[in-house]
Amino acid sequence: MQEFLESFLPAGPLVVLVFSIIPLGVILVYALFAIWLERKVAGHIQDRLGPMETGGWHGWSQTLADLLKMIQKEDLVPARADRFLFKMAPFIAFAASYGAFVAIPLSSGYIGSMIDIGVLYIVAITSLLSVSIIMAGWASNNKWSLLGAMRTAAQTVSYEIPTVVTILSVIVVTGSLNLMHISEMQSGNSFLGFLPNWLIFHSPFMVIAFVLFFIASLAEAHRVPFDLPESESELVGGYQTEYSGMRWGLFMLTEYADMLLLSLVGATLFFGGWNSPFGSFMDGPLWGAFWMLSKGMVLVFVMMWLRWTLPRLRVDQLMNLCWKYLIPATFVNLIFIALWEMIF
Amino acid sequence: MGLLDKKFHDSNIIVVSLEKALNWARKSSLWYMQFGLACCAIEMMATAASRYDFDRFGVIPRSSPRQADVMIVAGTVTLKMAGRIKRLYHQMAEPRYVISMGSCSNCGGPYWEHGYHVLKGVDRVVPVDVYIPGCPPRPESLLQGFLHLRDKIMNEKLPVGLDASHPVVIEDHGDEDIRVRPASETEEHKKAQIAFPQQDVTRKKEGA
Amino acid sequence: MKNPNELHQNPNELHQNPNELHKNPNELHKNPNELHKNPNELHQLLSERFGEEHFEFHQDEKAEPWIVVSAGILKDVAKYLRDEPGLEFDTLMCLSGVHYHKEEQLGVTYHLDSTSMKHKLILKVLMPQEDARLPSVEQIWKAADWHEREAYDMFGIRFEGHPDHRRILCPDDWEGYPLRKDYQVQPYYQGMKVEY
Amino acid sequence: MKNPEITLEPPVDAGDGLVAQQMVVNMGPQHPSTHGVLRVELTLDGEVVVKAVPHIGYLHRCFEKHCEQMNDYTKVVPYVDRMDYVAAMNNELGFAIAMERLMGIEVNDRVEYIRVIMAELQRIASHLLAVGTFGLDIGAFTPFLYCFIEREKILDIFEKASGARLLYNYIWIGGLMNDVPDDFRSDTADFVKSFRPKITELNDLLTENKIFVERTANVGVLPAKVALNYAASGPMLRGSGVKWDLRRDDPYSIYDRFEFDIPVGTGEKGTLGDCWDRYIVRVREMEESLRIIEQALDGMPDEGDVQEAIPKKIRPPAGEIYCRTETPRGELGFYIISDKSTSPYRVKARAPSFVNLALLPAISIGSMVADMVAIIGSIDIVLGEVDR
Repeated sequence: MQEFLESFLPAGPLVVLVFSIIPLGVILVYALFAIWLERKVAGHIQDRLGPMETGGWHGWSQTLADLLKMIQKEDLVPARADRFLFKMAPFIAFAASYGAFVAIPLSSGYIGSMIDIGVLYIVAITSLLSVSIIMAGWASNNKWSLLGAMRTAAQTVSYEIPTVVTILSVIVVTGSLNLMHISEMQSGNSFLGFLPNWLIFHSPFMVIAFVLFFIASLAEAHRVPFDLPESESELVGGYQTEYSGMRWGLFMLTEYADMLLLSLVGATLFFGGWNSPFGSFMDGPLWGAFWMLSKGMVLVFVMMWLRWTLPRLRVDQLMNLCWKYLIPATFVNLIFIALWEMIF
Repeated sequence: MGLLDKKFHDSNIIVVSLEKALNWARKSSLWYMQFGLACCAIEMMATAASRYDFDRFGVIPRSSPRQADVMIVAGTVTLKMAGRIKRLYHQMAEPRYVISMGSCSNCGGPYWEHGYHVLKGVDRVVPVDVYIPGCPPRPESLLQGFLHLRDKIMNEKLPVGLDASHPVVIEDHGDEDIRVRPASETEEHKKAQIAFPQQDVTRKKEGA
Repeated sequence: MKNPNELHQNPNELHQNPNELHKNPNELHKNPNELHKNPNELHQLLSERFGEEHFEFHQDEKAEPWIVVSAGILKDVAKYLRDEPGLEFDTLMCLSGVHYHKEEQLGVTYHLDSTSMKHKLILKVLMPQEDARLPSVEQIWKAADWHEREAYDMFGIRFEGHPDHRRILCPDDWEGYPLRKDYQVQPYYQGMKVEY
Repeated sequence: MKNPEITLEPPVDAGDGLVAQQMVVNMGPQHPSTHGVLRVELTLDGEVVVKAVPHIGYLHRCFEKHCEQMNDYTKVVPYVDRMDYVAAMNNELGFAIAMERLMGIEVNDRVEYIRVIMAELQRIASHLLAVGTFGLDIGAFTPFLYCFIEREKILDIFEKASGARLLYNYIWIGGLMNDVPDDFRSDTADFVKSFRPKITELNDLLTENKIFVERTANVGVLPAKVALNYAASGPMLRGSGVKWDLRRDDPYSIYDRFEFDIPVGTGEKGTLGDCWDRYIVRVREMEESLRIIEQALDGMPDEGDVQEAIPKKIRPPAGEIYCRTETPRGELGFYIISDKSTSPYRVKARAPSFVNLALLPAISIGSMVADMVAIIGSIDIVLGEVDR
């Protein structure tokens, strides 16, 4: 991909710029689409229509209007807020999830950076998100924000463990931390012939691993039933309470980017990444991007579906679930996967 | 007032197009503050619910005033509540709009005469853009009120000048000395304003 | 406005003893039929116990009969009515202040009910308008807590011994007692015009 | 003496002698889950509620003053509507019955049957709203809208009869505003038929949902004797296992002609008297209301002038009455003092929400902020009635 860009772009720095901006474009377009989709999904689940008027066909430009409106909103900073932290927090939050996209192989021809410790890097950089949320909650000087931020800190730190352990159980199979390598490993068909050679079909324990991973990633992305940081009916808006205009929009963007990020990681680890489900049919760099994003969107859709169906857990139940059930389960599963690897 | 409002001193084709685009965005994404006071709040909920579906117009509830664009004053405003409403209004970010829903918040409604604890019209504490009559107004009326507000927003102008949301007072001092002053600077206006000591947000100088 | 912390009691004190107020729940479901008492019998029981001079029995054609109790012994009467086996008035349905303008009196009406015995009783306490005070029954029926605050808010009746005696519906800095017949509404509240 | 059944003590400090700084938070009057303009002043230790003080009066609309100032009793009825705006029909019924008892008016059977059907439909509508918003407080958005869809169907029936969607002024002293339309019977029967499966759907979606049960069971436990001492009523009292329903225990109108059960909480998911019990009482009451409506539809006479008993001038004899009826929220009592004039001397409304809300401090101590929301939702307050 980089060579391809270099062939027609004159300057080296420009190539790097364009190269690194591609995920941003993907995220922005995806966010516009995903927020619209979320409202449509919500609408149809709830026996109504969702956005219909804005822009004509099924309110397709609804999110565009929202974005344009948020840009022109007044930028409020509460009088007693810590101005610097308050203004910085949304950018750090977005930077955290944008930075993680660098290690995601969007297609066989594109990965931001071929780092060998890709998975580790993603896990590390997304932890920055909790820092920014605590910044936002603290700087707002609002008690509801602070409560939301404290909940987030506890939640993110706790759920990182099951996430990492499930990822580790994939690493046990692949032996590589590089997501590109992991994707390449899953090309072709498996020994059964008709199933693709994806890791989820590798062993029954991988299915369990995926379920655990998905639950943990729901919590990492702060989605229902784990949306305690911004639980509307309890904490008004959680850490986002005091944010208005585009700064709030950035938080929103981060939330959706996080959903996509975790879904893409899930797709790469368990569903073959950019590999086509039909073996070599519809294969190639462009098709790869299509498959990758489609797989991600399916998982994102499931997240939305859950959001409009389930109630929300309480903060102590959330912790119980994590420490008493998820973490032991992931460890046991890890052992079984390791045994499976040894035996077969 | 939004980021760009009143930043231009004359109008040209770019400003007009920008104005149109911005107004379109504003009117298409009116997020209302989830803030029910009384009976009308139930009708407001019904409007947001499946049969009437506010979301068709891009209208969704936000529970924090910071992210809301329009405050629906849905119900009777009591004197105990009036200060809070004013405060909530100040917490909203510009551009912000107020819809007074129902007779109670328009003028006191059935409580106008003997309601010793009822504020006779929310326009005594916050400026109101659209009044919706009814006790309580039907969801259709609320939707109609929103459509009126959309029309009103489409008429907003970016450049400095006369415009309905910023009324002016024309003072004739004789000898062709006619001065135009914003209504907000008149003594009557200042007297009518209620002093609230808490200043909640720091605004940019040009802003408020 | 006062500091909200000062306005309130320690939660421990507020909820001292709801337990001792009640009887064993098993007793609640006795056969109530033969135990049911009418207000006349109740009046006699009370007179025997506390002395006849404290009670005044009223029987109208239209209304249900009521007993006027002197304020001084109200609390003892209430405790007796609640705890005495066979009476067991376990709930206070309603507590209302009334302003008898002509008589220049303020009154409080207690509507008592017994869910186990299925009988009701109406008690009234009358006080002079200028110095309206009577003992609180909040410690006996917790339900009286907010009702008494409301009666204070609306009529200016003082309930002595109420743990949280302040206005409930009107703001703390409201002037006057709205439901008194001679109430004059204040022209302005915090700069807002009250009249239309 | 301490109460062994509810925790009235502040929770023990976390850790060994580690005293956390308590935080005072204001919940409301503008808060998505306070069901209006309730303000609760919470003292928190971390997320645990040490103390909760409700502040009310933000919707004090001077109902009692208005009653005294109106020059006609009939003019009071619209204000009664606006007291509990979610269950206006029940409120009208309560006031009408109180006045009829005071004046000794007998209404004919058709009026009684229509009133009962209206009141029970309204009970379903009100419980739907209560259950829906309770779900919303817990975080389930979709059941809330499903409840609204069903509620709209009831409102359609009301609208056909009275012309209004929310505040009807339909049940008058001595009769009804007008007769029901011709298709009232079939509309109501259709609704009853279509609504039964929806309750099952609601149960699948919410009642048996693991997360919902986790959030509501063992939360806000209200023991029966505390409930009685606080004079709690309605689902609040029945949720604690006390079989007390004024339709049965102090019958008014024609409720003694119908066969229906009084659902009470049994603590099947947790402790007796928790939020889930109060919730399930409402759900089961909807089914019982359907039974009453079915019986009433069968028994409703086709003939009868609904306005025949309405007096020309309402001038009750001097006297006073306390009359209580069962609204969806509990015991609604009207204490009316008449001085033989055309307007009441004093009306005190004993609003069920007002009394039930007084329990909030007692049952919320030791719970978490998230439970606070559940508890407020399970009390099912309507602020118009709390503040009047």
